[in-house]
Amino acid sequence: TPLGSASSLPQSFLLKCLEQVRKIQADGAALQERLCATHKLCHPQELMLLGHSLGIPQPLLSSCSSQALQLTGCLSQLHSGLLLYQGLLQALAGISPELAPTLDMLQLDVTDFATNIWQQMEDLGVAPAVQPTHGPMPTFASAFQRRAGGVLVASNLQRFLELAYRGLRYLAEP
Amino acid sequence: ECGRIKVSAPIVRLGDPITASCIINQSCSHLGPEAQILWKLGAELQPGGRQQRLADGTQESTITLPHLNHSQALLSCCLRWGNSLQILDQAELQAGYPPATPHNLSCAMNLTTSSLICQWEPGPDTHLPTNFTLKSFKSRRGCQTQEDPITNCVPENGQSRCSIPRKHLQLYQNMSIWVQVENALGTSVSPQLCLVPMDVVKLEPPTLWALDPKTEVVPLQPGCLRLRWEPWKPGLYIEQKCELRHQPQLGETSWALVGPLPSRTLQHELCGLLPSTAYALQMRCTRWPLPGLWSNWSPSLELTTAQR
Amino acid sequence: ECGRIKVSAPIVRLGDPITASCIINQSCSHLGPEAQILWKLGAELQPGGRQQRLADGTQESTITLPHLNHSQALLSCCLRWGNSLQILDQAELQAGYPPATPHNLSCAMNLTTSSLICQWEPGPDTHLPTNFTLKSFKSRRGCQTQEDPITNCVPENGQSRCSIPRKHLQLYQNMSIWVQVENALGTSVSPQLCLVPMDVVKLEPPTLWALDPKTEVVPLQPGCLRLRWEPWKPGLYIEQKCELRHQPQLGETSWALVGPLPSRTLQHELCGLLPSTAYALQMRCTRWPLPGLWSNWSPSLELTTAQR
Repeated sequence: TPLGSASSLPQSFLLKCLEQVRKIQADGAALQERLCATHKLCHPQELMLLGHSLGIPQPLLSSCSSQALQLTGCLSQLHSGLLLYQGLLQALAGISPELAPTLDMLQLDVTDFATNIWQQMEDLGVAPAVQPTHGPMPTFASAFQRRAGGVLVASNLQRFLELAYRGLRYLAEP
Repeated sequence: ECGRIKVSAPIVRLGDPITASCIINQSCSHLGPEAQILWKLGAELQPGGRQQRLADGTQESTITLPHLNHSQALLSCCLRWGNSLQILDQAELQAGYPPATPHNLSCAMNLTTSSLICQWEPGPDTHLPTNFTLKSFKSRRGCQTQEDPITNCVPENGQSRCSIPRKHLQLYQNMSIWVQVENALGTSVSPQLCLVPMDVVKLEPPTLWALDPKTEVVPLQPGCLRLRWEPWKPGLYIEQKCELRHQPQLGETSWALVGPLPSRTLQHELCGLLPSTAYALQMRCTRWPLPGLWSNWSPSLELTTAQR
Repeated sequence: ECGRIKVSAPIVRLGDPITASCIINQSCSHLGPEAQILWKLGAELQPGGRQQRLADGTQESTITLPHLNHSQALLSCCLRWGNSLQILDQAELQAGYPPATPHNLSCAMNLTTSSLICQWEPGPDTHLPTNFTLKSFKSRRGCQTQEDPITNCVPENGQSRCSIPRKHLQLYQNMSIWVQVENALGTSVSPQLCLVPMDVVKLEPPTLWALDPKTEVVPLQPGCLRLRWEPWKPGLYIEQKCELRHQPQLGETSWALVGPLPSRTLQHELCGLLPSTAYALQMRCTRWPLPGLWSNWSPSLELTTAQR
């Protein structure tokens, strides 16, 4: 398969990544809509204080920004970020029966995307020997905290994906 | 944890008061000493929160909502932070009524499914998750003594009927049956029914046929008609009596009743009717002389009486 | 036990021979020394039973049926007793064929159910209880290496299709899929498919709309018509190309194809058609440039071209 332009990434890999980002964004939006409809938690801004106290980590994507675009660094940050969100979504399990299917779909798609990135890093020979893990996760002690956490994680994930999308687009440009 | 709501009771009677307290601990960073705790019910701010600083430095606000008139509502404990209102905890409040006593409990033994089907009037909506259970036990004389209990019958999603399968029934023994209703605000039970399943057997109606005029040996008298009927197959082993009703197809006329009749006859002649007039005929049967419930009326058979 | 049948094999290939023996022990009371053992296949007596007295005094008869041509048959070991034929034991014989190799295995990723739906041709009826199982494993490069196996997919009651749920899939990774078939006479496997679920995604067709003539700023040229379309919602995140086909509603005419077209447009003008003629328009889309399966054609949209 033809290589991506300024990168040694196959074009089909980049197209698949862009598609997966769009799919996860759609899943994330579905989760946000249901949290708002079912539990009236619609605005992440009104949950910032709670977010600070829960200590919800946010991954870096500095190597994917246009100013400092660095292929290996971008893939590695993208992979670690996706692992972090995989962990956060797992910590939200038991969010509520109505939301469980939406959360499961989001988690499956994030896991799929992380696997693709990892395998591409292996194919490029830039994957570390041992696959990293996502580190300690916040504990969501009540149903409310899982729902509020869901709003915050989904909103952070959308911003993370937006940055990832731009980075991948730079890499995909002919 | 930043903030924690405690409510006097998560479920109260509709219109009753409800008291809640919210404790904000110091670890909820960036908080000035006099952080003001605010309450929201749904999207509306609720005045009347009484706030105090506790010995351990935490802040506690208590609020009493005089009348909770929503069957479901979200109570939020908030803090003003910069120019935003931060939600720190939410409690799902529910209000409704304890279960009313179910009434008009009635049962019929269904021979098609070989099950005892009971139904009842559930009473007004309680606005709360409410569980109905059909309970019963086998008994000897007139349900005074309880012998072996029968497995509870749980209706399918919110229906007011339940079907006790054959394997839990002794068809010719007394059993006591009642409905138990339960929700967070209480329990109630219906009056007990004491019955013998077969004594409430409800048959399907018999099938009516006109007789083939060609095979008629004796010509019909004016104002007469002939028909035959057969009982419902699965009820063949049950001795029955039946009733026939007929009505001329002439505008507003009422049914005339003929009975008791045997559950099967190869030929029955009905006379004394208006000549050359179309009649609608229906029949129903019941277990007899042993007790039973009347079947529904059969679909109509249309026959025309002989001319003058 | 009075009599006991033993068969060489309870299930054989249709038309193959089958041998059975029946041993009658002495305890089978009132028996004269020379009790004659008789065989029946279904209701027909079968000649050819070879009977002998064993050392322990029991009688044994052996019979070979040269060709078992029934997929199911009852073999009875009987004794003449007075003027009746007494059945002492029965064996259920079955005959059929080993499973043929399933063929035409094909799969499509269904975004509505988020599952991979595979179907196949089962091959001729084996006349025997036969189990189909859709087996698969995840793999990296072109399905050469097997990585983690995927839970078997067992089709619902005899269907030749199975649906692998999302949680067992990695949508962008290779997986190897095949059908395994098993019955008492053997096992067979279909050729293996190697695919990436998303590369066999099958979208639902787009939705076509006529444009409201009132809002038309620029009048339509003769022989032209305007429409718009929108892709199927769940496939919005997938880059697609589409094709349009149109056909005048005049007796036997074939479709004309227009494409490739973008998956969404607010207004598309189609010209070069017969003026003031009713046309049927249909559209389909596929994932593109990444691989995918074409959707079915959409339902027809009927439009009439502008007059001269």
